[in-house]
Amino acid sequence: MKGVFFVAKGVVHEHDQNLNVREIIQEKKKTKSFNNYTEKFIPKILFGIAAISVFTTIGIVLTLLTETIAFFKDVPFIDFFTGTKLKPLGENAVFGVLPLLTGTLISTAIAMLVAIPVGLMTAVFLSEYASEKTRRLLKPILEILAGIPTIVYGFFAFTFVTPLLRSFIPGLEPTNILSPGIVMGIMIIPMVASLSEDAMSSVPNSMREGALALGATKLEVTWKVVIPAAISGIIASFVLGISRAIGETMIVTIASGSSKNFTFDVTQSMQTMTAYIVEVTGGEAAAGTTLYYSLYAVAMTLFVFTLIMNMVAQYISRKFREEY
Amino acid sequence: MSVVTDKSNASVKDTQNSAKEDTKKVVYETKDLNLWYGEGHALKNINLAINENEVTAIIGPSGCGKSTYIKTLNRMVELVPTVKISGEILYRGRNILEKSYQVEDLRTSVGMVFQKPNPFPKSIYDNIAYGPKIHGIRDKKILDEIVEKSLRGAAIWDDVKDRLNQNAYGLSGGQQQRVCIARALAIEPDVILMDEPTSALDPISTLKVEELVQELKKDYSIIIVTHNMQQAARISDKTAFFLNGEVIEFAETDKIFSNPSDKRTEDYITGRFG
Amino acid sequence: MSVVTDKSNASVKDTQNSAKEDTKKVVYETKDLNLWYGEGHALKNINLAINENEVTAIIGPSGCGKSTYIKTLNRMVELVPTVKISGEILYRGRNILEKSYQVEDLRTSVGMVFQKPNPFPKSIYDNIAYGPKIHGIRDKKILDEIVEKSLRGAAIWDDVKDRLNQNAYGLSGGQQQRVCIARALAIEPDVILMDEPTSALDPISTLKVEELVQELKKDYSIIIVTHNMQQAARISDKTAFFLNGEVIEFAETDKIFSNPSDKRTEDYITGRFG
Amino acid sequence: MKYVDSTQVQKKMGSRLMANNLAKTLFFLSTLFGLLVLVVLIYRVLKDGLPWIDIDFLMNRLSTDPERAGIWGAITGTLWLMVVVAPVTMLLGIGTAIYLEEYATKGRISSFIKTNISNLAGVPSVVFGILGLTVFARTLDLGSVVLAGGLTMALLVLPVVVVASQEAIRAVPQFLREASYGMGATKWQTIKNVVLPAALPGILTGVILALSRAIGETAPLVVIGIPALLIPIPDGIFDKFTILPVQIYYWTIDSALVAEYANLAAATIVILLLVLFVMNSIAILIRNKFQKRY
Amino acid sequence: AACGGGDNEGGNGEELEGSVVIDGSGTVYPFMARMAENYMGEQENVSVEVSRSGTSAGFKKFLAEDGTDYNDASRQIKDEEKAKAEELGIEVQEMKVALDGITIVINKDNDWATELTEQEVKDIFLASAGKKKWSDVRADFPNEEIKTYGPNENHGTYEFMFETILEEQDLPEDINLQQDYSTLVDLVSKDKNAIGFFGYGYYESNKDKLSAVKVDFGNGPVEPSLDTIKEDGDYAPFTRPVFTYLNVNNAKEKPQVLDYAIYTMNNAQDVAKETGFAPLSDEDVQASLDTLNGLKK
Ligand SMILES: Nc1ncnc2c1ncn2[C@@H]1O[C@H](COP(=O)(O)OP(=O)(O)OP(=O)(O)O)[C@@H](O)[C@H]1O
Ligand SMILES: Nc1ncnc2c1ncn2[C@@H]1O[C@H](COP(=O)(O)OP(=O)(O)OP(=O)(O)O)[C@@H](O)[C@H]1O
Ligand SMILES: [Mg+2]
Ligand SMILES: [Mg+2]
Ligand SMILES: O=P([O-])([O-])[O-]
Repeated sequence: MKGVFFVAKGVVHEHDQNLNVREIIQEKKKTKSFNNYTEKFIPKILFGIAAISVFTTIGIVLTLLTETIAFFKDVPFIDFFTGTKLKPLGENAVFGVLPLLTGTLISTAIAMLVAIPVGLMTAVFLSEYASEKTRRLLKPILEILAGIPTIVYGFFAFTFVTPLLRSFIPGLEPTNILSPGIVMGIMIIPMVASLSEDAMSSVPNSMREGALALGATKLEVTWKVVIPAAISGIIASFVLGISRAIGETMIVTIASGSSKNFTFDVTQSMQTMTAYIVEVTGGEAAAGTTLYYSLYAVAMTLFVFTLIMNMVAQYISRKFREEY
Repeated sequence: MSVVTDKSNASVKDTQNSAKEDTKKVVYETKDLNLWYGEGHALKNINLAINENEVTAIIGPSGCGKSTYIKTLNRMVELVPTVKISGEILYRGRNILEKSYQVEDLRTSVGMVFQKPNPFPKSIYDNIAYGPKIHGIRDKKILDEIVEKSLRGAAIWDDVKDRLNQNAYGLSGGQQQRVCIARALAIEPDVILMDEPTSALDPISTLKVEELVQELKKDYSIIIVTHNMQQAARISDKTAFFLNGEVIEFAETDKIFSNPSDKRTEDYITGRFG
Repeated sequence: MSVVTDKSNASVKDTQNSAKEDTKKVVYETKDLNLWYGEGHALKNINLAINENEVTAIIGPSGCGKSTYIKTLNRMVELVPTVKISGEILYRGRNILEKSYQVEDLRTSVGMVFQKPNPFPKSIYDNIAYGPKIHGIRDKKILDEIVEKSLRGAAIWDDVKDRLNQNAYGLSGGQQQRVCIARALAIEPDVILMDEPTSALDPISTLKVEELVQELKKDYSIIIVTHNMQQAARISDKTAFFLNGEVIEFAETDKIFSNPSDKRTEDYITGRFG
Repeated sequence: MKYVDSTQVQKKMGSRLMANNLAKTLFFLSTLFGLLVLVVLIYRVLKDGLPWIDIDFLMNRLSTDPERAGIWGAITGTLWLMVVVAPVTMLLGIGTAIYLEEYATKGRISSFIKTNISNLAGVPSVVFGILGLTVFARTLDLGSVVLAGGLTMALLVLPVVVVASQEAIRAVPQFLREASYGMGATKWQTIKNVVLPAALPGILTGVILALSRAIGETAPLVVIGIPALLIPIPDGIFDKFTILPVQIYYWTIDSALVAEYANLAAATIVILLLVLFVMNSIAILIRNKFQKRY
Repeated sequence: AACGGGDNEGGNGEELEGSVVIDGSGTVYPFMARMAENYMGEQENVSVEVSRSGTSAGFKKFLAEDGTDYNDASRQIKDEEKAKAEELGIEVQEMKVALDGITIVINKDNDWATELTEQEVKDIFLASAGKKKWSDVRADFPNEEIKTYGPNENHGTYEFMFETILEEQDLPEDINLQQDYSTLVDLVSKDKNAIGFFGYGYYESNKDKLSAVKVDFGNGPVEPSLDTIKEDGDYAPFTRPVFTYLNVNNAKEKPQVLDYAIYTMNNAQDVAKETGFAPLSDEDVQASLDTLNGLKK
């Protein structure tokens, strides 16, 4: 061993005289023009890649827009948005989007009726009441809930929640908007809870202390100080939740049937915009028909709705960040 | 170490005796108070008696436990989950460290003003009305009166009377701090705790708050933590000098600053450390 | 202010003249260098000439522009987007501030060691081989030799020879810093810039690095920023004193520490400020 | 002159404290509600599905006969889908993140791209399905094959990878970059040799999370048009395919016809949740293992 | 998708590869799905995919460039569909595969409408008859709203109802039309006042959830069953043949497509019985087989 080591050392020593790294590098430098090319082109390539996300948006807007325009050549704009009757198939097809809009809005409303109170209360518990240990235990569990695929929630709504609800709401149709609405709400709870909790946790402790020092109870601190201070973050979480509910597809597709009822009775089957898209693409979607174009008109409506919601949420939370 | 402890205890006893000679009533009496943050022993054998209608200053170098002590007096220190406390703190004769003592009651009688002004992100009016409201006062007229009285009491009424409905964060730091003091006054506390109330303020605002403290002592008992020895000398009646979680000396402010009995107090006051 | 500038310029000229009397060659010549971070004027009219195979120390109070200056010498300062520079820095006679000057070439000749040891989160071997590799040396044998030679050069070979494949973050701070020096040596630079290389190290590691610097000066020109005046006195041949972005005095280290020509230098050295 | 009557305050205190305790209980129960749903959901799924899971269920092809039906086709379909999604989304996601963090000057273009990405993250998945149907399946005439589905899915999960990679790259300390530049390295050499390796754990975590999102998505693929019965096992990216969630979908709606299909759906859910659980655990492991290295 | 090589021999027993794409009738779907599954048991390398967007929707996909190979249908091809095929140059071969009876289904708890006359059935599904409540149909029926269900306009079954049974008169406004038969089965099985219609197969495999109405065509109530839904059976008025349509161009190009057709006809009778259809007569099968064999080179 020792011998080998010495030999190695000897070699290094020998090379010490003739190993001139500086020279080698100078030598290599002459052939390095390739490097210059990479330096120049890599940023351009990366810019191109980054632009793909923009092209995706443009792609979405363009596909939706061209076919939507075609649709409005067949069906007047006003009729579409004020029509209470949707009968897309058959000889006398009628395209009124209101049944889908009410379906979407009602399911969203039900979902938010579940998600907002439960999500907010969960957020309050985690941010204001729970000990660090409890919080660290409960948060990951909520995250699991957020990671469950929507199809699983759909299955749950259809095979468990609907039968359960029917056992004490006699008038409830086998497919109805209530059950998927509730399940959608459950799905959104983690989102509302975690975003609201972030907002509340970022309220400085000094404000809590200020209130506690006046003899306020935790509830009073939460209700009158923390929530008002975090309100924009909390509202942003609600808006994102709404956007999520509007865009949710599989739960309503499975559990709310495909009746295009124009009604406000939550025990009835209703169709949402998303479920309509699934139904139409799953059935006939031969290009060129009004039915085919209606797909895009509905998708466009959906896209605009969620886009507005997302922009609103971004705007609110950006304002929120400037507050303190 | 133990020698040091003995010494300081001795001096504390001295001062307690002298305090008893006063005709004034004691509001807070701290007996053998020890406090740990987890393993860290932050307060060691504190014994102090604090009088009514006086300004008591607490001084000492950074980390000596001043904030911890003052936060123990309204049990705010319990917000830190790892805190352990032993000993007694008698407030108006009752041990506030007993489980059965409602912190909310305690804090209703003992107001607190913090180092950094911490108004709520609400209107000035709502800031002041917050305390009375949570304690059940709903009558708009009474609230109006309380707000005015408290703001006057905190010498800020003239600055803000025309913009009571504006957000308190629009005020300057000094004004914010006086709003916070007004907020504490609004529930008419018995004692006011102040943790370096002027350290975030400019000299002029500081002066105003100091004047205010002098004024307030007529109606309230005030315990004030300060880094600024001149301030302690200017405004307080008694001064406690803390070091490493212990009370080294507690006496009339005059005495502390002119003729401290402990060498360490002297060193600190003359700026030899801290 | 303008008076002050005149003075310092005068003294700089003095020292430059004396530097020219040396037989040593100048590696870096800074002429009327000015640098702004956005609106902040961080370097003002710097004129300095730095010799080959010497250790030049740069001292001065915090924020005076030491780091800024040394980072300008290898144009690292340009990583801050708001930087604006005027003047000239001649390295081996060529102005490195010209657009046409390839920063990569410059930095290949001018190594740098930073305040906080900053090895890559890779094996020790890969840390040292990084430089040669990016400059196109792929031959494993040559790399092996370079690694050994550089680690020996940085007086760390014996500490790490048995664990070349372990992550460099497993080493102590002092060892990490010497690995960083070895990393700089691996591409056989001409000049080595060191920005407070020992300020994050314990006294023993500091001593080792100081010895190393003395050793390295045989083969390299070294410019070292230090907060520690004793260190500057111990290891440097020349010393430049910076204040508020200006060079107040630049001379033989002995002279600076025994007989400074500027009052402010004297004040600083004797600890009257800074 | 006292406004605050301390006996009044005392009286009120009891009810205020009670309200606080009630609220606390309510908030706690709310938190438990989510937990409860999770337990019920998993219990139901296990109860219905577990007895049906055996090696045959995993390895058999699809069949109309519930006794013979298996999910091998859906499993391989899912794997093939990942073969497309993983590289595409990594290339696009990491590339975009590098551009935004390392090259883009903080100006209009980069903030436009950023806004665009966060909006893209909020576009309903079914709309991506329409994009995939129109562009990949029809205009590029790929049909409803793995490639079309994969590209659609890759765009859908792109924001997840971009945001995670951006965070990971931002977390690489500046001093490592400086060290590299100090050696005469070029920008790209620095990114390639120092920044990316250091950011890799964070990026990988993001990629795994994105893939697990893709594995669970149903709507876009239903829209692209996966047939209700597709028995052959796909063996390339130009084959038609089905994936686990789509299989769950068809079995769930067909459970009205054949009750056992509900069990098959539940069994498939168990497998899907298991896969997701494993993937998320790996992501958490990576995150924990490589946290705070410098 | 891949297509067969130069070997155009086709026929049973030979190793084939490639794909066969089938869409169309949801009624025929169970039959075709079973058939495809069996076929793939024998031809491991052929991929047969079966979808069920409905007869009419299926025809749209069938009659397109690069359209599907087969379209299942629960009604005959229409004239306009034939014209479209001609326009595209697609040669279409009709293959009758089985017989089906439109089955009128009601909820298990419905104990009043178990037997109805043909006219009563029609009235229930005719908008013009105005039968809103069960008591409108017969006075002794409950005074409750009738809930009508059926497949939507994508489906041949809907068109058979509309064109043949109701003679092109409108169905009720509020009829609940669904895309998926599974949804229909589910809805009717959970709604006491429901009455719906679809192919016999869906009734047969859900006998435990639904009841079938015995229809009186004039000679007493007839229960739909494999015996009665023959072309000359007692249930004949509601009986219809079901088909699959073959794209002959594709069959000529891809041996597996033609092979599948022959396989289908060879096994039609067995699979029909298994999946709730009345089998064809031997002559019908033979006629189809002859035609198909003629397509072979
Ligand atoms: N939340 C906490 N957890 C653990 N230790 C703490 C905590 N707060 C304070 N300490 C420790 O307790 C000791 C006393 O702290 P305290 O804040 O009371 O000092 P102080 O005298 O107010 O100092 P300063 O003048 O800096 O405000 C210090 O050693 C501090 O580190
Ligand atoms: N990235 C930057 N952006 C803006 N201003 C900067 C930046 N870096 C340094 N400065 C400013 O430039 C001046 C010189 O800073 P520099 O870091 O060179 O000082 P220094 O002498 O190295 O101090 P120290 O001894 O604390 O390291 C300081 O006023 C500093 O605030
Ligand atoms: Mg303090
Ligand atoms: Mg510096
Ligand atoms: O699905 P159909 O058979 O009714 O077309």
